Amino acid sequence: EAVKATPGQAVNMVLLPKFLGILPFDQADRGAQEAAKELGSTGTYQYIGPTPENSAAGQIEMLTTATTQKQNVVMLSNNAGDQIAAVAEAAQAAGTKVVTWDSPIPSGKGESLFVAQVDFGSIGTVMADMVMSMTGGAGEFAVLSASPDAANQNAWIEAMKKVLAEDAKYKDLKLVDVVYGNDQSEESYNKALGLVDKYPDLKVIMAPTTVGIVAAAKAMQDEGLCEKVKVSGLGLPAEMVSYTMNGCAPEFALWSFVDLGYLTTYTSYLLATGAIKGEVGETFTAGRMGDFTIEADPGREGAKRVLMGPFTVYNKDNVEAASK
Amino acid sequence: MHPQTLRILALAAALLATVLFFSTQIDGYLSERMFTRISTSAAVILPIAVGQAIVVITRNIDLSIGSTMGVVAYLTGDYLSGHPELHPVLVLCLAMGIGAGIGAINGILVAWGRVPSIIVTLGTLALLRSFLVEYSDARTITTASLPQWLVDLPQANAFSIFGIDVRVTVVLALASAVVMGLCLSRLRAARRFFAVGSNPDAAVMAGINLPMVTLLAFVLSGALAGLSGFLFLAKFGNITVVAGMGFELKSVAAVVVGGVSILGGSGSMVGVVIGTVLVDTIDNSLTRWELVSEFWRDALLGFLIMAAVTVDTFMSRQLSRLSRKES
Amino acid sequence: MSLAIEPGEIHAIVGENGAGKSTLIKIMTGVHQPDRGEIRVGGVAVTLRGTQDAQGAGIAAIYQEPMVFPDLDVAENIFISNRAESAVMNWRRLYAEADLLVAKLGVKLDVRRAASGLTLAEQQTVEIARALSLNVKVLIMDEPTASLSAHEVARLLDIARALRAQGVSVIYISHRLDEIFQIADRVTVIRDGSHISTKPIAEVTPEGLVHDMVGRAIDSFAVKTEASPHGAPVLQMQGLGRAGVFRGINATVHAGEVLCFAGLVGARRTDVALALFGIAPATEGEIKIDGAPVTIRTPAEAMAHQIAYVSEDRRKMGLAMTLPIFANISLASLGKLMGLFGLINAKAETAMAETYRKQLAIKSADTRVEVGKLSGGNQQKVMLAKWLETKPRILIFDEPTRGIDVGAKAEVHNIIRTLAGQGVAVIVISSDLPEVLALADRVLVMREGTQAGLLPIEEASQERVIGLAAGHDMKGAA
Amino acid sequence: MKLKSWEGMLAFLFLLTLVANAMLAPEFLTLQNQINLFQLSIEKIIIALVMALVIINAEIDLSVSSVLGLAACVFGYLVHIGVAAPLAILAALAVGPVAGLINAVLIARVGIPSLVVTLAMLIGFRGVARILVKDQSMGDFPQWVTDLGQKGFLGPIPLSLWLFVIFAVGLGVLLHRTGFGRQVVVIGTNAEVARFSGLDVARVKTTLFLMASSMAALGGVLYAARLGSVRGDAGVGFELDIITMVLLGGVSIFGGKGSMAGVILSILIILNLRNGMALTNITGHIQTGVIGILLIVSVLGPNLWERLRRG
Ligand SMILES: Nc1ncnc2c1ncn2[C@@H]1O[C@H](COP(=O)(O)OP(=O)(O)OP(=O)(O)O)[C@@H](O)[C@H]1O
Ligand SMILES: Nc1ncnc2c1ncn2[C@@H]1O[C@H](COP(=O)(O)OP(=O)(O)OP(=O)(O)O)[C@@H](O)[C@H]1O
Ligand SMILES: [Mg+2]
Ligand SMILES: [Mg+2]
Repeated sequence: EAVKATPGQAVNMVLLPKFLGILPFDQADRGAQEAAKELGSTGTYQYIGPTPENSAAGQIEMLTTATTQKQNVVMLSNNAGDQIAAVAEAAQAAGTKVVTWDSPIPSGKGESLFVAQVDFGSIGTVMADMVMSMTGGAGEFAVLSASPDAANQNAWIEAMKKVLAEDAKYKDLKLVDVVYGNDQSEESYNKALGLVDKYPDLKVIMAPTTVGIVAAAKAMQDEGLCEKVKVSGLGLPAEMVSYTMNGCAPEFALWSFVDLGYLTTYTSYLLATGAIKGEVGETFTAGRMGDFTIEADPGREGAKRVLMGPFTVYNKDNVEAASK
Repeated sequence: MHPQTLRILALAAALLATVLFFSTQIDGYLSERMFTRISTSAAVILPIAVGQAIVVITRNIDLSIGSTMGVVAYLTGDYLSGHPELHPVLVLCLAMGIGAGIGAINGILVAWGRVPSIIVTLGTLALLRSFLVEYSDARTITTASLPQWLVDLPQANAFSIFGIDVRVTVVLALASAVVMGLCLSRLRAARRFFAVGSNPDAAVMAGINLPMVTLLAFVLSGALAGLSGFLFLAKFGNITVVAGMGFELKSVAAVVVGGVSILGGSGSMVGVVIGTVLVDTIDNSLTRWELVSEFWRDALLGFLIMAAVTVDTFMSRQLSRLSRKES
Repeated sequence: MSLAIEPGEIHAIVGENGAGKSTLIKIMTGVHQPDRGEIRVGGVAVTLRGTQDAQGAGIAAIYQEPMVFPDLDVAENIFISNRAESAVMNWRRLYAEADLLVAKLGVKLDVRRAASGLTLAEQQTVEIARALSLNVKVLIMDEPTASLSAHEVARLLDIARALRAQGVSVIYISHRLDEIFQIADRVTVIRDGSHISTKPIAEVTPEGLVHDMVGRAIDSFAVKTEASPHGAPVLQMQGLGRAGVFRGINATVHAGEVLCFAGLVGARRTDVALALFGIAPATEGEIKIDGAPVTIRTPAEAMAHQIAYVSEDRRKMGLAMTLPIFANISLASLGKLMGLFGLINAKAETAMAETYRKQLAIKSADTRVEVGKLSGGNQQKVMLAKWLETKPRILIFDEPTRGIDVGAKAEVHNIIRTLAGQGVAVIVISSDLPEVLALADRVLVMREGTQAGLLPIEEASQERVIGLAAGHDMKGAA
Repeated sequence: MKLKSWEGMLAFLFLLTLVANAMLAPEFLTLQNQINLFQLSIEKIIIALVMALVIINAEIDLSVSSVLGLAACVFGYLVHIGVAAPLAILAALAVGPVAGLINAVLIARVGIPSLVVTLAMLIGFRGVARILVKDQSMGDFPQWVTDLGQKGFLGPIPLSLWLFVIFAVGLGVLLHRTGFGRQVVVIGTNAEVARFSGLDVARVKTTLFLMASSMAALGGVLYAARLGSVRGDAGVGFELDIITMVLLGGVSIFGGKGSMAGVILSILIILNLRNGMALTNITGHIQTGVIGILLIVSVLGPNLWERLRRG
């Protein structure tokens, strides 16, 4: 039976994104605020984050501070990899729950739960499928990722490699390279062009990062290569609409960050109030989004997740509506 | 021969060697396409490298130049999304104007506040970025909100020779370098940059208005960062708060490889152009080199820059020794 | 302080080191602002907020410490502040005019070379040319001849006279009284920042002037001190040379002897000293110390042989201007002060500095004062103290009395003589011929990097030395 | 004299921060918070102490954060491939002298400006770290390593904080009381004067760059121990924070001037200010902005004051 939240309890919450200033995290903040209001939490809600150039160290610092402040729960989109594990463990020991969302702690250490936007394994499948449909089933493609340190991107790429190796229907797809644009337009743009030059037969650039996918699409458009090399990956409809309409990036996927923030806040509230223990098998209701069950995270041994899903694949039929 | 001329020759030789090396390593390296790639990529950096060079010549440094560029790209894009009908020339003026304004703040603090430039610009580097995060409210400027002429600008050809396309952005960037280069060698007022950087005390004694010259250098550097910001906006279309991050170090790298003395007083725009192109060529070529995996690129880039500077130091030292013997 | 300078007059200002001459000049040129009083040019009161104002009012100056732009070429250095020049550079004309000006000064100088690496004298030439290029009403020269040799001094004085003839007022500051008497129309004495006297030159005598300057009579003025008996040869140079710079220096300095290097500007005397001191080591010939050949490649090696070099350029090579006196004095002998873990014995250091402050009469409240705040002469003494503390056996003085007042000059001469008396082998490089003749036991004359002659003091006359230095001597002999 | 008033001003600023923090944030004065406050930036602050000497010597070392990253990655990599932790620590520490020597040779012997050399090496050393760890995260260090980095050592104070105290005192004495420190200052004031006084300029500079890199390597090991895991981006961007600390401490970027007391005060101010802002929930970019303003105003303020006083 699904646990329901008792509104009006005092839970002090911190939403800690990778860094401030870009759209997806702001959307998550919106969702989190919506949930916090619904829950009528009498505690505080903070949306704080580091600067982009100081992301990993800043997150570690902010998690430590939240522990000192005896916050009840910190909702973390982790950008520090396992480097944050020790601090997260210390937070748990001091009574501050750490719930990750968007990007987990790879080892699962110090993490109560991970609110997964989608199943990481299935992102691998979706990415492979999108390549499949764009190449027509055979050909070379490359990945343009964020940074080599981005845990969620790395997990997705791994998942995709696994799917490619295991499922015979992808046998004619060839992943030729993985490069990193460090989530900077300029670097991503140049890397995308570099891929095209290095692999003349390249058919798809798969960019599982919102910055990378736009930069790659722009690069292909600028070089008039949209017919030859398609771009795909994970992107925001608002930023991708023109490239989808003109065929440079006919297909890409994403989930709702608003919902992710909303669900994360519900989960965190329930966990902090003790309504759920964070054990595998527990089921709870997250407001408008319905019921969710805590399960073992298949990608990370010993870690637990709440799976939001599904995500939307955008193409020229639905992208315009979504970009409004 | 003049030591500066020798410097340029050494640099040009290094660039030639780099290009020759990569042409043996990468198929189709010496092609029109590669020219377009590298020229358009270097074009975004060139104006800020030129601006940085002017500041460095006056024995200062502008570390806020990347943030300035980001702020300009963002604000210009933001304004354009509300006023798409603005004339292109005015857009360019707007971008350079915002940059110049930021440069003026730096310049005033350095010139009249007597705060060392590294401190001022280290401070404004952070401040401008903070401002942008605060101002942008996490909105992204997208190509969709920009006027079409701007989105098309990066592909616009200025002219073609021997099948090589020279893009408008490249011409704009080069024009900034050429104009500044001519000013620096021909205009009496611009010669003061060198005087001030060479010996600030003597400059004061010689009746040069030191604060004014310093201010001018920063305003120019800001305006040129504005030009870079404009090119950045045109080229990438999507501007977030991280736009231009890390460009301060890129510009310093281009300037020092280009033979501008980091201690002030000497340097040439020809050198800066070659330096910028050299660094960018190495960077762009490494991404295309089969033998090098993604994870080796940074190490190679760093050591190649170092090698270029070391060779340049040895060569220009050797050459100037030779020429001294001749005379 | 009141001072009226007539048009077309050469007005000398004299005073002890630290009397405030340079400070006065800096006020006149707008570098410093006066606390009270006013400046009038041609009867009109002017406020000089900066050097531009001063230039606008027709005042230009040649400063005591030459101010050149090392990265700019000589021609540009000369015309840098010239408002009459066009906005767009005409390099060809610039070089031509610069060539003309330099030629007028009688110096051989490539105006297209960068100013870095110019000798002090050459830098001074640039300064003078710069001032001449301006159309000035008042030209101030703050010790312009301090690093010039007789030949250039004569030129400079001619130029000053020419300017006077054109109605320009020249303010001329110098510690070389002979020049003052040659050229000045009137002379003003200042002491401790106050005006003491202004008299027509005809009404003053050297002794009277000195009395006014120091407030008492000086007896040791320009008197040749007694030669000390020479000991064993300490330093021998045999065919010493450095490729492309100088060659063929053959001389021996004995314990207790003073060997003076004379020559024109750029004769490469300093380079010989730099070779001996290991800064720019010799590439030819041999250096022997106490008869044994040695190689000297670094200053540390030179110092290990107890060689000391008191450099001619205080600002660049001599003193750390922003550091206190004591730190400068102890600089070359830090090893002596260091104890366990390299800790400096602060008490011993202060005591060491105090000793010299008293012994050399360095004018300052204590030894914690920044050296840069001292007047030129006192800075010179600090530099001297630094090297005396290394207890050298071979002491090289490069222009030791450059910019030093008569009183201090006598003191320095005394010190040099005393050191020689204690058995130190002394080399003095000086462009001040009377000084050379007063100090030397033997005079080595250099010309264009070669040894033009080595004269015992008995044979060294003013004419002979100048002749050798300029190359007339050979003509005379031929 | 100017220096004295500078330190006075910093001390005042420090007290002000303390009082404000204590009043605004109830958690501020807890022992754990005080330890965290140092612990979170420990690598930066020990490097800042050496950087002060480098800058007083009129040089700069931009490569420290990359050396830190490289040492951390060497340690992580070696443990990862099964090398015993003590050996791995030694190897990581050895990164310091090796990197320092490369910098030093190019700067002190070849004569390339340190800004140029260390800028290139900032990219280069980071690149080598990347070659080692690629896109991986390397952790699972032995318990004693992470304990050393995270737990108290002699009481509740962690090892790294003891090290900071020892280095602060040691480097303070080195700079202000020893012959080496004097040489550093003189060379920073005027290297030519130092050379003409028989000082071995190249050797002093070499020593300093070796010290800076060695400290950075030590910082790398501490970083790994503190976080229990390393990645290729360990310590990215630390150099700007480190330089900010040094400059706010009153060290002249032109060399020759500065005191260890000033640098320590400046470190205390920045750490406390950041901590106070974090405890009062001020977000990252505002924190950065405030430090930026502080940096400028701390130099501008006294200058304007001086100007006003003189009329
Ligand atoms: N920046 C300064 N701050 C404080 N005192 C100074 C400063 N500069 C010079 N002084 C002092 O002012 C006095 C006058 O110095 P000034 O340089 O004018 O002397 P001078 O007459 O030119 O001596 P010299 O013949 O040695 O050049 C000296 O006592 C000197 O110590
Ligand atoms: N920092 C330095 N390091 C090495 N050499 C130097 C340095 N500074 C100057 N020199 C050398 O010292 C020389 C200056 O003295 P030089 O021997 O040419 O003339 P001089 O006879 O001493 O003339 P005067 O002393 O009258 O100016 C320069 O030519 C230069 O080569
Ligand atoms: Mg004077
Ligand atoms: Mg000389």
